[in-house]
Amino acid sequence: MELAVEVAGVKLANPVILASGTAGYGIELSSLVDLSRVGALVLKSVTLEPRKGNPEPRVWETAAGMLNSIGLENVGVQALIADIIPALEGLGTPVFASIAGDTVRSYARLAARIQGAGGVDALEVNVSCPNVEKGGIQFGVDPGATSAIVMSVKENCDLPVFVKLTAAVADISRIAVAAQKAGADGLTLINTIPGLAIDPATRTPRLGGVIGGLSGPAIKPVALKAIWECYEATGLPIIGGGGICDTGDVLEFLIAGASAVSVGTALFRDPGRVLDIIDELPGAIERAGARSAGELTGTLTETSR
Amino acid sequence: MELAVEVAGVKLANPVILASGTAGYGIELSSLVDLSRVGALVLKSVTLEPRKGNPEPRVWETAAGMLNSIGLENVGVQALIADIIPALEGLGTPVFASIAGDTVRSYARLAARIQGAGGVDALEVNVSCPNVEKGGIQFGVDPGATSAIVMSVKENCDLPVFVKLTAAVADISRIAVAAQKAGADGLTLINTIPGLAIDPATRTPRLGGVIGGLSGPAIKPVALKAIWECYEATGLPIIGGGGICDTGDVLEFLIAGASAVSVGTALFRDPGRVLDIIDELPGAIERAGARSAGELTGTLTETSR
Amino acid sequence: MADIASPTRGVTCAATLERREEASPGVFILEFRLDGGPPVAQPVPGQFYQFNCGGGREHMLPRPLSVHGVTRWDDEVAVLKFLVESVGWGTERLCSLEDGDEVGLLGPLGRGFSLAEDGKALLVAGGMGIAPLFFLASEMDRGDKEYDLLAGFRSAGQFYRPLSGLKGGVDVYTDDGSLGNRGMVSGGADGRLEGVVYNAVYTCGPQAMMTVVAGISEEAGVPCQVSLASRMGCGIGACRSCVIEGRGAENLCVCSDGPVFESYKVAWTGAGDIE
Amino acid sequence: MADIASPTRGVTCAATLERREEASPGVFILEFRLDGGPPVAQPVPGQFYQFNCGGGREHMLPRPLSVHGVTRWDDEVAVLKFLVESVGWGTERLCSLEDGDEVGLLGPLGRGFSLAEDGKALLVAGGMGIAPLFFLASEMDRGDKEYDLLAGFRSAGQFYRPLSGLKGGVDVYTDDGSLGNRGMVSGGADGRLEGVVYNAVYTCGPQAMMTVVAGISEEAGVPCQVSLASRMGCGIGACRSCVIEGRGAENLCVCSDGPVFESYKVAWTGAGDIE
Ligand SMILES: Cc1cc2nc3c(=O)[nH]c(=O)nc-3n(C[C@H](O)[C@H](O)[C@H](O)COP(=O)(O)OP(=O)(O)OC[C@H]3O[C@@H](n4cnc5c(N)ncnc54)[C@H](O)[C@@H]3O)c2cc1C
Ligand SMILES: Cc1cc2nc3c(=O)[nH]c(=O)nc-3n(C[C@H](O)[C@H](O)[C@H](O)COP(=O)(O)OP(=O)(O)OC[C@H]3O[C@@H](n4cnc5c(N)ncnc54)[C@H](O)[C@@H]3O)c2cc1C
Ligand SMILES: Cc1cc2nc3c(=O)[nH]c(=O)nc-3n(C[C@H](O)[C@H](O)[C@H](O)COP(=O)(O)O)c2cc1C
Ligand SMILES: Cc1cc2nc3c(=O)[nH]c(=O)nc-3n(C[C@H](O)[C@H](O)[C@H](O)COP(=O)(O)O)c2cc1C
Ligand code: FES
Ligand code: FES
Repeated sequence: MELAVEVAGVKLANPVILASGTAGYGIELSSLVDLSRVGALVLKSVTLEPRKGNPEPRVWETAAGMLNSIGLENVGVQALIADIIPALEGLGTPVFASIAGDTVRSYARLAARIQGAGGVDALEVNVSCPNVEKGGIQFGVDPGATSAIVMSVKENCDLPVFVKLTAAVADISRIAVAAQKAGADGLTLINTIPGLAIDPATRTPRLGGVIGGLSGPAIKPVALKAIWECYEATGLPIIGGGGICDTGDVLEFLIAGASAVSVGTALFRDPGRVLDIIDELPGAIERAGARSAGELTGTLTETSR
Repeated sequence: MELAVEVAGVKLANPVILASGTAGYGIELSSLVDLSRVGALVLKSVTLEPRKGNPEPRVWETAAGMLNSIGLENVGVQALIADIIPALEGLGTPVFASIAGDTVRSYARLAARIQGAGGVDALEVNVSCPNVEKGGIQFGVDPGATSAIVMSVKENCDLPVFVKLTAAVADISRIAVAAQKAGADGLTLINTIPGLAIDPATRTPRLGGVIGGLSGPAIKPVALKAIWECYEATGLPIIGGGGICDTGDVLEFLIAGASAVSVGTALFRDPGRVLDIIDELPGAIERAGARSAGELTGTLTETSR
Repeated sequence: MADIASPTRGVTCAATLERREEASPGVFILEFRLDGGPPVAQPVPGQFYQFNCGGGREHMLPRPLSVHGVTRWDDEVAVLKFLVESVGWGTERLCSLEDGDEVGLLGPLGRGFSLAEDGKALLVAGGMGIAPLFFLASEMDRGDKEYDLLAGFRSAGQFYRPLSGLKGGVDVYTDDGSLGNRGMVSGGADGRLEGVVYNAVYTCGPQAMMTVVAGISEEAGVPCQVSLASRMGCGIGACRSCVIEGRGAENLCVCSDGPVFESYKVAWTGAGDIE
Repeated sequence: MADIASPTRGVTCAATLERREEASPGVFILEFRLDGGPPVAQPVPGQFYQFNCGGGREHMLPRPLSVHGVTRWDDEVAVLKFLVESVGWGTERLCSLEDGDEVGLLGPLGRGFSLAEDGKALLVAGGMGIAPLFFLASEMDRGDKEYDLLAGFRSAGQFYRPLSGLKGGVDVYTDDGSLGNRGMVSGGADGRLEGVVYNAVYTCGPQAMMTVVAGISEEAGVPCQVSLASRMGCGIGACRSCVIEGRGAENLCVCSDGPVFESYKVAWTGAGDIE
């Protein structure tokens, strides 16, 4: 059974990737999960300067999901380049850096810095973080802003560029097409969906940042729709995720149009689950009547039953 | 404990309403649930002509939610006026009619027909159904279209008009403000969120209509955020819902800005649950330190803990 | 639809598992006692209940199951029997309940089979279609009605043993011939309807099978009632989740117009199946 | 942070409930045997485990619980003790497990208390803060270390009986005076630090209490270690869910920099509490 896939020129031993922000900088997980076995590792999004993030509490469990309002706490691109990327050398697994800025120019500078430092295989451009006051999702809901960011990133680096979009828009395929026209090599779908939870006893939000991003199985149907529509609209390679917990989920994402999938929230319950998924994937692909992971991508037929 | 609330001039004995489309035309539920005890009943959305709806399967369970693709099957406004509304007379519970059209003009005509027939207490204008090819959510993501529909409805009827919006937009408060400027008396939030589920074995959608609308606890955080934002932006009375299963949920919706709440998907597991919620509400409101349901509306304080 | 048993109004109640027996691998007979005693309506064959199988907020939809028998129904106690195949989360959970465990029920729902006054009936069951048809046969036994029952199974391992206790003639079909006749149970029906004179056919099973049985019954001029399935939401006719297409291209609501329909009302392309 | 026990790397494993005992109303001692025997690292006081309490996909976040004791840890068998108050879905589920039931565990996680070489220590526990501090006291008993333990409870009903078996001096405080001293346990700590000479304070409990204890310890010039809590995601330092503010306005990661911190590192306005 062939698990290897290639997404925008990046070769992965299998299509199962660790999602940005849920696997830290890789180092934290490395004693728990054999990172050389995962398809790829997407690092926590970094900004030009280190960020402290939002007030706590930063997470809240919701039905079949969770809200987070980390607020892009990160070590900053300098520490990423100086400390993290070198530490990940020799991992044997492709590493994606993820960047987030509050201006078009900051994305360009982040891309240039990472490109210059080397050591990563691809770049994820996060234009969809719901937990920051400036930038983030404000860019990702706007085709013009998305386009400008992607262009400036592409001008400043030769790495394959994946644009991470939000599904909290009326028509995600419009944004995806804008990203494609601006030169995106691939898409990562979907980021968390903005949401709110309230403590009735105190009449205050459950999160220090008030609004948080919803992730987990709750959002899976929204993610699948986004992936299907963007695949149909652009044909770009897609890293798909949102609530993936088992191989059945992985198959759904591949069929909807993803070339690889990302696991995030499910890591919290059991970081080792991601390796189980990889182990069980060949059998699941076979039962779905395919001979490789790649063969499933985008094979949804629009008639039911 | 005062449970009675008034929303846009409609007096409800309690704030718990049955959501459109999940309680049919009331008649179906009436032997199971004492409808005279619910705050109000919102009827299934009707169109000018009867509609057959979408191909089956029409529902699929998802994690903490469900997708539906009923496709607005309904008896049409004529049968509503001739058969349904008279049968509901003497119910003792306010009845909201819900209308859905594929042109601005069709909404206007629906409003005029229902206004003329009498027997309902308010009108819900559904501009957010994700399961029809024309109209529906296409209107609800567009402030201009929403505005035009609301104006034409208001011109054609004197009933209190609630506009039912979708949260599947980048900024729902923009649409809410457009509805308000056009004369909406209240808002109903939120309709289902478009989503997709796939059967990996057949590589086909789980629903005959391919895309369906996600409802249930999975969407609760998204609904709460929408309500809070629309309440802050418009101050309009809001009927809030999305995943409500218990009194804790009801309180969260009231605090976020709802004056009344709607229960939909939870009816399927146990239609009687809605009466339990009503029975348990006084105790819950008291524990939250309030003396009436209305007192809680819009009391979210933006500091956590 | 006057000749199909008219729908009774279901009620919500809790029920406690009294007995669980594995009928064949992965198929269980479950007997539930309705807490609070018998409600007004006693279920008739073809009617079903919606099961709230638990699972917190992860599982919002109830699971529909046909009544398989009434073990007891008197002034104090109501015990109902269901035959459940474990095929997914909900049925698996039901099939692994232990005595004393509780579930939530809504029922009886829908329209059941309506029995002809006299004459001999042919019952054709495929797979789990045996659940309502065994109930029907038992009721016919009680009323001393004449019938033959054709029952199809994948193979001998799936055979439903209590069939041997029925008074009517029972003929078994297996896909692999490991028990009874080899082949499709619908083929058996074909032969029967050519020869023997039946005045009614009652069938339940996979859609392909029911389509064939409905066809040959109509050809033979014998009225045929079919028990359909489809994915359900409310179970009471409110949400329009469960509709299938009628022959006049109208919508038939499986949960409240059915699940039992006269075969000629159904457009056999879109109809649901139970297996 | 060299003087705080350095973090050991946790592992994921299944564990089986061996014993459950109600310590006080709604508070249970739960003993779990780690399936597959003891992993490399034996937990030290102050470390915690992340519990996957089940619940299908409805509950995606694990629940953090401090180790309350090591019942057995040898070449074959590892049995750990937790003291759990039932306050919500997850803890309720844990507290109603039956012997033989399984849960998923990840741990031991975080940095525990680090013991001074010699001298006498003051342990100050409020409410469920007794969970890690009782473990610490037991370990000090094993190592023949000197300590006094002040334990605060809402009232006599909440008293944790095993305290009576400790070798150190135990002083009890209740809010209503129904057992031991009336008043806040932090008040007791105040008096103690004025008089007796301790060379370390270890505390765990509600944030308000720890804030006071940290303050008076610092005033008295006695090093104080606090065990904090906050809402967690990963439990291993990857997701930055659990951070609280350090005194230099930097972020402290409760799960991997802590949960035990030297009190002077913490900005006492934003710190989490365990109760
Ligand atoms: C009127 C009626 C009577 C039935 N009687 C029986 C019976 O007596 N014995 C028996 O074993 N089975 C019966 N079924 C089928 C049974 O309802 C399904 O096998 C069951 O719902 C599957 O649920 P699950 O959680 O195990 O599977 P899952 O696949 O986890 O279910 C997922 C979703 O699909 C729906 N679903 C899946 N399959 C079916 C189906 N075939 N029909 C309706 N809904 C489905 C469920 O309601 C649920 O929403 C009947 C179905 C209907 C409609
Ligand atoms: C390091 C650490 C050690 C702990 N040790 C103990 C212990 O030994 N005994 C004990 O009884 N409790 C302890 N707690 C608190 C315990 O984790 C919470 O009571 C528990 O998570 C509540 O979960 P629930 O499902 O019962 O409640 P719910 O309110 O249903 O939980 C909802 C969500 O909030 C989170 N949450 C709620 N309260 C807390 C809290 N106080 N701290 C962290 N997360 C919380 C849960 O993780 C979950 O995501 C500890 C907490 C931490 C961080
Ligand atoms: C705690 C947390 C932190 C996250 N941080 C980031 C981030 O820094 N950058 C990013 O692009 N996505 C971030 N995400 C989003 C995830 O990468 C992922 O897109 C989302 O959670 C949906 O997938 P899941 O349901 O598998 O978690 C974060 C998610 C969580 C839960
Ligand atoms: C089966 C089904 C049918 C629905 N039909 C309608 C409808 O006709 N008109 C409408 O405005 N909303 C309709 N809705 C949306 C509900 O009224 C409600 O807004 C939504 O389901 C969220 O609430 P819930 O999570 O409590 O179900 C329907 C929902 C479901 C599940
Ligand atoms: S299941 Fe709701 S109408 Fe049949
Ligand atoms: S809980 Fe994830 S960093 Fe602490």
